[in-house]
Amino acid sequence: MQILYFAWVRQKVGLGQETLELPGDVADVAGLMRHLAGRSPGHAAAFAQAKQIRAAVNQEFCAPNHPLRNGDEVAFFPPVTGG
Amino acid sequence: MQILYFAWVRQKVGLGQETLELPGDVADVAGLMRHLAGRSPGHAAAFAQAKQIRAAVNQEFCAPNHPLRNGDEVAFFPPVTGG
Amino acid sequence: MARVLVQEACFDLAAEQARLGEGRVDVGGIAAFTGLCRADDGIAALVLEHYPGMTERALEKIAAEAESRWPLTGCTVIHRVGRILPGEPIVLVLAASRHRSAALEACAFLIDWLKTGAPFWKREEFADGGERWVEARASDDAAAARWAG
Amino acid sequence: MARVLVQEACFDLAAEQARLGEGRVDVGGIAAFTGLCRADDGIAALVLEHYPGMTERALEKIAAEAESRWPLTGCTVIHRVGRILPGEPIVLVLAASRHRSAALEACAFLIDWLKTGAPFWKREEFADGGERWVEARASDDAAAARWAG
Repeated sequence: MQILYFAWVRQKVGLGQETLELPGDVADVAGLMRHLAGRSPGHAAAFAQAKQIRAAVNQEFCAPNHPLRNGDEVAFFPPVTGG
Repeated sequence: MQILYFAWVRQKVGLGQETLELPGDVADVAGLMRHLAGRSPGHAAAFAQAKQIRAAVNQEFCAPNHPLRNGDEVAFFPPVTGG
Repeated sequence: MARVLVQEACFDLAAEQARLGEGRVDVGGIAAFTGLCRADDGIAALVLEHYPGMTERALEKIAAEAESRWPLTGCTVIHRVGRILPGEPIVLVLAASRHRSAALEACAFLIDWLKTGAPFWKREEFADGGERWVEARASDDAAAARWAG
Repeated sequence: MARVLVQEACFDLAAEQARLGEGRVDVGGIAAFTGLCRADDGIAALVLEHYPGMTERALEKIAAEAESRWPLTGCTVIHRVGRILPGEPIVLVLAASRHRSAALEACAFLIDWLKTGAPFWKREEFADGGERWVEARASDDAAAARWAG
């Protein structure tokens, strides 16, 4: 699956995007966040502020309990501030 | 005093403006309308629809019971339709 | 101090908007409303009559009221008079502020209020030579009344 | 069908407004909102990041929602990305309709909604070299919530 990061999440992780296989024990967005937090100190720093992170699955805003499949495009970012 | 007419009031009266002395028995805007109605058939036709006519005294919208003085500028017109 | 104009000529939206932002960096939003002449029921033209002197005073009062209600960095009201063809603009209202809500609300207030509070009258001319004075609408009174008090 | 653009370049308000009226005589009003970059707290520039693909989809969805709520003859949303200097425009929203209230309300809806419903993020750059991500504001959520349901 494709993982995308934006704004300060991108800066802390140190990557704009990465590709990985959905781990067998990850069922939803919240589970993926816990999994990603273990990948590097940068990931850990970003996902330490999990409550301030929003997610989109396949380009739609999603709640933490949104289920995931391996082909999904998942993005993590702070609350939006456009306009 | 200066009397001004606008829109269909002007068309019915047949004049854009006229000057007259405030009659002694006219105390307010409603009284002036009754007085003006007697000046010509055109005036009569215009002021026959008195309820559809609005007034301004010295360029401020006024109610029919607004008192008048001889130096006033008084205008009669239909409800406004700008914008 | 608001910019208020009553004129026969058309106006330039971009130039008017630029005036409100020119040389300043404290404007966060500019709301604009342009009223246009529609060709309803075979209208060939609108003829706008007004009360010279009182019109400008009424528009200045309306603009001053908007400036007292919202923290505007500027506002502009331009109303055309004379003969206006379908598709042409009739009126332009602009309100600028640090914050979008003030700009948007002041713009809506200005156009609602000037529909019922400024001495303009519209006459419709039809292709067949007929004409009709536009009648005031209760919906315009209701829109203006929203802002009362 | 709404016109939705995400671009680095500046936009042309007059040209965009003209598109909405061009060749038609059934448009009674066009409401426009332009959001501008302020120089608050010594901001030297704003840098706008977005989520390519999702952004356009989100804006198209917001515009379609406006078109389903109000009888619009057209609407336009243009949002800039990249580096924007104080005084420059960031976003333009236009809504056109037969009636002014629909145009004004749809315009306010579009700007309120895109502030909370489209994936853009603003970073402030300061004259001293510092930078800060703009935080989402509760007032923006409240403004968007007005239109819910």
